[in-house]
Amino acid sequence: MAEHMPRIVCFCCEKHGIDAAVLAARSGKQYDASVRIVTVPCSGRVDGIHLLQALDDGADAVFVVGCLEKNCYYDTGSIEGRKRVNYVKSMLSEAGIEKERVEMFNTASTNAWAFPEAVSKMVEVVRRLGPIGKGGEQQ
Amino acid sequence: MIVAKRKPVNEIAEMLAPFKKVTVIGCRSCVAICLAGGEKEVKMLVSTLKVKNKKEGRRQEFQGFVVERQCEREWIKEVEEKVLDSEVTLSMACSLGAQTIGDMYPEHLTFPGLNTGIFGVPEEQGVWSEKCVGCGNCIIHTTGGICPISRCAKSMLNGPCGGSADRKCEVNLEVECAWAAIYDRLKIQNRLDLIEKVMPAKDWSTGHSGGRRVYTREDAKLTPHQKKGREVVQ
Amino acid sequence: MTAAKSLVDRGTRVVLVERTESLGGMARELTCKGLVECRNCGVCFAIDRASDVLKDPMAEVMLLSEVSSVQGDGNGHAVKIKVSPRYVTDDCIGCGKCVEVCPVDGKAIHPPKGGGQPRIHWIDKSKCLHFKRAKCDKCASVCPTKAVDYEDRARNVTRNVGAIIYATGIDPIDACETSRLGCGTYPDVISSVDAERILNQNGRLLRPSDGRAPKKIAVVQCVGSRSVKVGVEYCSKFCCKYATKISQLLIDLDPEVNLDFYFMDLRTLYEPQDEFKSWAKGKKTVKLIRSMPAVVSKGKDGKLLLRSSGDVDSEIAELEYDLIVLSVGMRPSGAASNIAKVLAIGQDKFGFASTNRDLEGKGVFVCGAVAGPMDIEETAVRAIAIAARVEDAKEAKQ
Amino acid sequence: MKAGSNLEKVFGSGKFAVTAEIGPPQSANPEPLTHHAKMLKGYADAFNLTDNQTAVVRLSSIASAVIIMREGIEPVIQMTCRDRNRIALQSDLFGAAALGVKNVLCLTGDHQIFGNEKGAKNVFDFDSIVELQVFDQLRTAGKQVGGEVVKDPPKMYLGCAENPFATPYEWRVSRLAKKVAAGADFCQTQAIFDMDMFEKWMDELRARGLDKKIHVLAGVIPMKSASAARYMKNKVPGMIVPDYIVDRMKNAKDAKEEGIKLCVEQIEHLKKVKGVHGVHIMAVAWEEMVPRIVKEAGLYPRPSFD
Amino acid sequence: MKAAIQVVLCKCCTEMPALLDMAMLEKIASETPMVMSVKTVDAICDGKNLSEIIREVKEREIDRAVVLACQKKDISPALFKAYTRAGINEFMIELVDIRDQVVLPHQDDRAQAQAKAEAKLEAALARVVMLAPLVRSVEEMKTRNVVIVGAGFAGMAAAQAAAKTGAHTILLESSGKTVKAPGVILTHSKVLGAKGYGGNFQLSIKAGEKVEELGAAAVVIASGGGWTKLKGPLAKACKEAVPLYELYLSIKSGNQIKGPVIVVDTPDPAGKTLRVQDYAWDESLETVIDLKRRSPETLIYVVFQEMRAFGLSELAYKDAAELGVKFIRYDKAGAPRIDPNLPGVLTVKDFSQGEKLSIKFGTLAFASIPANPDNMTIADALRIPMTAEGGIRRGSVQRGPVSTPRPGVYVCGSAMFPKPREVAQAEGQAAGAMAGEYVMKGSIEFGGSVAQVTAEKCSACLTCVRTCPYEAPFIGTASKAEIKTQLCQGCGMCVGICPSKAIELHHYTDDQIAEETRVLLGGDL
Repeated sequence: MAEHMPRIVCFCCEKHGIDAAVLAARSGKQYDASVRIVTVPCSGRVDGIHLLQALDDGADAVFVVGCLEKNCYYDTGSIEGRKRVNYVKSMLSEAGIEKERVEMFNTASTNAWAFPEAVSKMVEVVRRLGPIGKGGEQQ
Repeated sequence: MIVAKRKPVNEIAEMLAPFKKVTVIGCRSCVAICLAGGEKEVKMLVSTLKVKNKKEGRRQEFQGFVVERQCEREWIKEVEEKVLDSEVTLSMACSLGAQTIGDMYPEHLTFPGLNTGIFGVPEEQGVWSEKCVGCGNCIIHTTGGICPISRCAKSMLNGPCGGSADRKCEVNLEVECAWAAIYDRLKIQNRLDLIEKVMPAKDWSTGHSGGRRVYTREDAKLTPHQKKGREVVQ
Repeated sequence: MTAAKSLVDRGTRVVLVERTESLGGMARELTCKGLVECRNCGVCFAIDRASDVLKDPMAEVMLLSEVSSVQGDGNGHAVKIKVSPRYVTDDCIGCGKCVEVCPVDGKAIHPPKGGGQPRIHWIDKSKCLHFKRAKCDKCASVCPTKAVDYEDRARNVTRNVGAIIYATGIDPIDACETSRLGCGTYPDVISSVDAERILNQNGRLLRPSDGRAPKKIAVVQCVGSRSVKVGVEYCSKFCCKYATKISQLLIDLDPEVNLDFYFMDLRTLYEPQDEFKSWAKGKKTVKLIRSMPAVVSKGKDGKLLLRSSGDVDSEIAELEYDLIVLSVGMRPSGAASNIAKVLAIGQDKFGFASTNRDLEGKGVFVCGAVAGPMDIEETAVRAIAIAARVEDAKEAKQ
Repeated sequence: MKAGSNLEKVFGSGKFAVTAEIGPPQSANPEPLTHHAKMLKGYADAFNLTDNQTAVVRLSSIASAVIIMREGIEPVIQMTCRDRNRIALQSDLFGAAALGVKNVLCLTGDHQIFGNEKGAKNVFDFDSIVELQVFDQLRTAGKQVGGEVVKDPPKMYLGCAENPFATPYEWRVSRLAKKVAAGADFCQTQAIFDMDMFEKWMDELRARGLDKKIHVLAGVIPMKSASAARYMKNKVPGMIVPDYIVDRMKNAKDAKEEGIKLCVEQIEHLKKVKGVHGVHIMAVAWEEMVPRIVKEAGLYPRPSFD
Repeated sequence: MKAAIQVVLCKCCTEMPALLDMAMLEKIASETPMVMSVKTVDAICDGKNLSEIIREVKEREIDRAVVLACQKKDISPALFKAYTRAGINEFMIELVDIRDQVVLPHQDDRAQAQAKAEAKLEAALARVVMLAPLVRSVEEMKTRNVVIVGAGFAGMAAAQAAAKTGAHTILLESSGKTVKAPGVILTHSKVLGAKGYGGNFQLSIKAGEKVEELGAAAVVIASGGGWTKLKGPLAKACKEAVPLYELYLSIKSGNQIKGPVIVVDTPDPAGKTLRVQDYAWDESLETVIDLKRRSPETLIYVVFQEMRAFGLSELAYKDAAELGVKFIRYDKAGAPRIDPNLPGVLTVKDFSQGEKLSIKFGTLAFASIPANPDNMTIADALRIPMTAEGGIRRGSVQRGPVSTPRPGVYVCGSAMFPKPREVAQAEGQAAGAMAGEYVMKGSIEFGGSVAQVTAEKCSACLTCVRTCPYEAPFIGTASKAEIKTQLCQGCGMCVGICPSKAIELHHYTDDQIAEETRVLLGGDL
């Protein structure tokens, strides 16, 4: 079987999250093209439903990127974001699904390595775990 | 309000495993407010189950929605078709909701998605604590407005037991001893004389011990003459 | 920069003259100290301001530029500015391919320093072979966007301005100046600024000597600062703040790391002094040692020996480390420049610039750490304040 | 031999067993107990001591057991789940065994609403079937419900009660089956007046081969009067008294005599029913009649095994 | 669903065409239903390209657009202005940062980059169809008032700076001290409560005896530290002990100071009871030097855990030592104590020498600045967060170094954390200036991408009310949640947590996000 091409969704906050991603890009950092960014105003906007739906829609992993806690443009948004992610993690592990498939990352706009590192972490996870339910689809 | 908690996903998945078509119904009252069975939780659960099925190569069809109050027939009636259009209904309400659906559609399977817990008070966002067990015979006017039946692990009536150390309950050192709280309250109310009063045995017949309870308001009940259609038969 | 930003915000035209290739000053070199939680280092604030200013049409930014002369009368100054060529156009996407291929050792084409803005490379003519016989054009040939332009020329421009804000900032003290603690002698003794730079680039701090991850690190405070020898008797104010945060970052990045923090006084700036202490107490791998280390010597298998007198009873202890970070202080930069003289900006015995009422009346302001030790946040605060004063001065004239 | 009780031996010997009921007094006075014990000695293989029957406070069944054992007769103690949680039930079982009790009848217990302590908070930590399971685990594996293993487990002969006349009828045999599965050795039935219905039940029981697994003691009640008959017909839930019996009592010139006669006839009948291994005589507040009934039913003398 | 979409590809950054198959992207776009126009331009920020784009908009009655370019920050506002002028609502323009999200980070992987670019485009097309036009409203500020709470160094500086911007300043001082500052000055006054929002606050204040309403466009909190409130064991044991500030004043006014003098960092050295913010050493040193100069014979001890002599006050530290001021360092274990039985004697274990000292003293002063207890009421009134030490918490540094999380509310000086005088002053100026500018805008803009409640779904569970950092949601007259649009910042936290899914964030609705995600993952349009 050919090597699985990861499919990863990133819910990225419009403030430091995106800025960090852009800075990374403009500092010549390269990262895996499997990651697809969905922009949200704040990681606090992210709803567990989004993460789970993404997994259902075919993502192998989902991660959220927000401002550093205590430096969130919306003051407490990224703290909320992390709580949502953790709740989804707990639901997944209850259901016997690897909770590593969902992650929260924080970064500052000036942090050129944070976003690429987040991506490579997630890619590594998918490479390790493979797609959700191998062969599950073609039933 | 009634506070409930979602059953672990795997437990729910097990219940539903034999069925191909599942309806998940949430409730917009208590369980929504205690973040257990509102629309959000219904959607979260459905998505999680879908992902789980994907992982395990199982095929199941889900529909999820919420009703205003699952414990009342009228609200269920509105979604009757959707309910019956499935092999099993998972109720994301307190067990009252689950049982209402069950009573209405006896031949249809209705499973509980939540564990119904307590008559709770939202102490703060995300924290609910038990303050009543529904003994049907309230005495808090004598205990500074604090219920020892629900808050004391031994439901004691005459003050703290010997196990109470620095205001904590011996059963759970995180929890404040109900009687310590009662003492303080009576003190501010300067009604400390009450702590000397010997409380007689409590009549539990008004509680669950007295068997299943049904409260009625004769002036509110409809006479057979007033009832319509099926109500008459019930 | 912040001054400029808050000025343009009020619709004032601003000319920003920067000696180096990018905006951001000292902050470019500094890394964000947060991994999950913000540690209030303010670096992001500085860099964001930089990009704001760059994007603002009201602000004219001149990089690699220097003020060659200023003629001033009561109501304005004519400022002559020499803009040196960068030999790279705005098409640069900062991919860094050019740097890879540059044959010059120490490289002739450079990315902007640290987090500097804009993210455009520049060529150091003095080193570049293209301008020597070799006519090398490797960088030009690999550039995906054809952004290298050897024809770029120096320009001289003159701007008439109502006010001049002098904010030349600070330079870190070269830790090796004192040649104490093995700085310069051993590769694995680095200054806090180096540490910041490395962390900022790749989020990991490895041993310069062998590129391995250090397992035991010493962070030494007040190297340079608070010492008569270096002529820096004052406290550089922000080193403790940044060093403590760097230490926390290092532990966040690798909780296995053992970190010893040597200090005289814990001067975490405008933060509860106990915060760091209690954090350290909470971590088994972190030790706070109130002592000023004396000597660094070579230990076995590439380790370093740090000798210091233990904090309470002053008996001598010698401990092994993989990496030693010297937390260096700062010096005002360019306060002595002739521009400063022309503008009659005063300076104290340490070189901190200072103004006075009538100088400000003439529209000459001093801003930022060149006026005295301060961290990014305070700098920003003062900048906003200065900007407000500049406004008054402006209005006063009209 | 599970407990080596007299009752167990009788069953073992294949003889038709007889048990009778002794209601402990509503006081601290042991007199009535000794009195009845003396009176009934030798007329039944074992005597049931009720456990606060119909939730009326009475002298405790274990204490009563000890008292009648002094008179040299064998007790069957009843243990309801109404007043004791698993801690008390297990500890009392230890206690009873230690005092020499060998038979225990596991009951869920009448609700306190019928008794003289209506305000009581009931326990019902177990129901009778759970109780059987737990006690069986204790005697065989010495394992408490909480998992604790005890060194000297109580040796007990486990009985249960069953009412063939409670609804839903379809469930009654299944319930007995459950009790067998839970470890019951013998079963005392509710008082039987409707023989046909009882026999139907027995047929089903045999069909499932339960008669081989459990010793059924058919319950009988001698009636004093027609009103007693009517009362049992109408007031006692889950008891069926056919009209012809009520009439017979009504028309009898001497109701008491008629009651005894009726009871003896019933026993004679029950003896013939296949799978019934004995009778349980519930002469509530009429214990003095038991010897006569036993004699007239031709069940006297009782076998002895020493 | 009817829509007329325009797709614009910008190749101003030469690398995009260099890496991507622009033709393919155009093809995909043009084959998508409801796409009326596809344009590739050299630079969208370029005026003449703009006019082209707009022409098409007019010709084909375009009502929404997808723009593939770079980060919004980098795109000239001209583009959006032009679109708006052409009648396209700003929220109907879907911007895709192809440059930073696809081209730059995937330089070496042409195939993948192309695939990703196509997915991005399709997702944008899916999303743009679902977008709805949104309006921003403008509300005039009823006043030009900047209310400054506290007339300390920071407060007065703030008043000065704010006044210079043209704002009308109102200074509230809790004490009765005489204050020289522009604008209205109300002594013996404090904030009791506040309604409204940045731009139009309705403060209820207590001035002297009477309580009155006061309109404010912006508020600057300069409440300073709680100088006078000293708690803790040492303060208890020595009633005569004074805060450093008072010692400082009485020296300045030339009073005789009874020696020996001890300056201790805090009245609660073991750090048990009191949450002291921190220690004002700059002032302490200045004070003791001053005293020593005036009366060299007075013995002076400074007892401390950390000598936080920042910046140039390090020199003062040296000077003081040279002048003969005794510095004694302790740690929590050997913390200073005063035995109630022998008052006037302080015992402390010298950390560096390790010996136990008993020092007689005539005057005891504390260098600590406890948090100002008034902060509690102020923070309650304005609904802003506080630090664990009881100071006012600054918001994200992104919003400026003297801004609270709440727009229109600024904080400076020791209200946050003890600051030396001139730093406090600088902060005051900054806060004042920012408040002034804010007020002089004269109006606030709000609306657009904000949250909205679907009343039928709302369970009035209060979760949103408790979660929102801006107090935007409230339970309205219909006993259902409502959003105060003027307060809503559009973060969507309430949306993400609402258990009944009764709140939607305009422009980022669940459906929009879900659809975008689905298509990004290869789901078909």
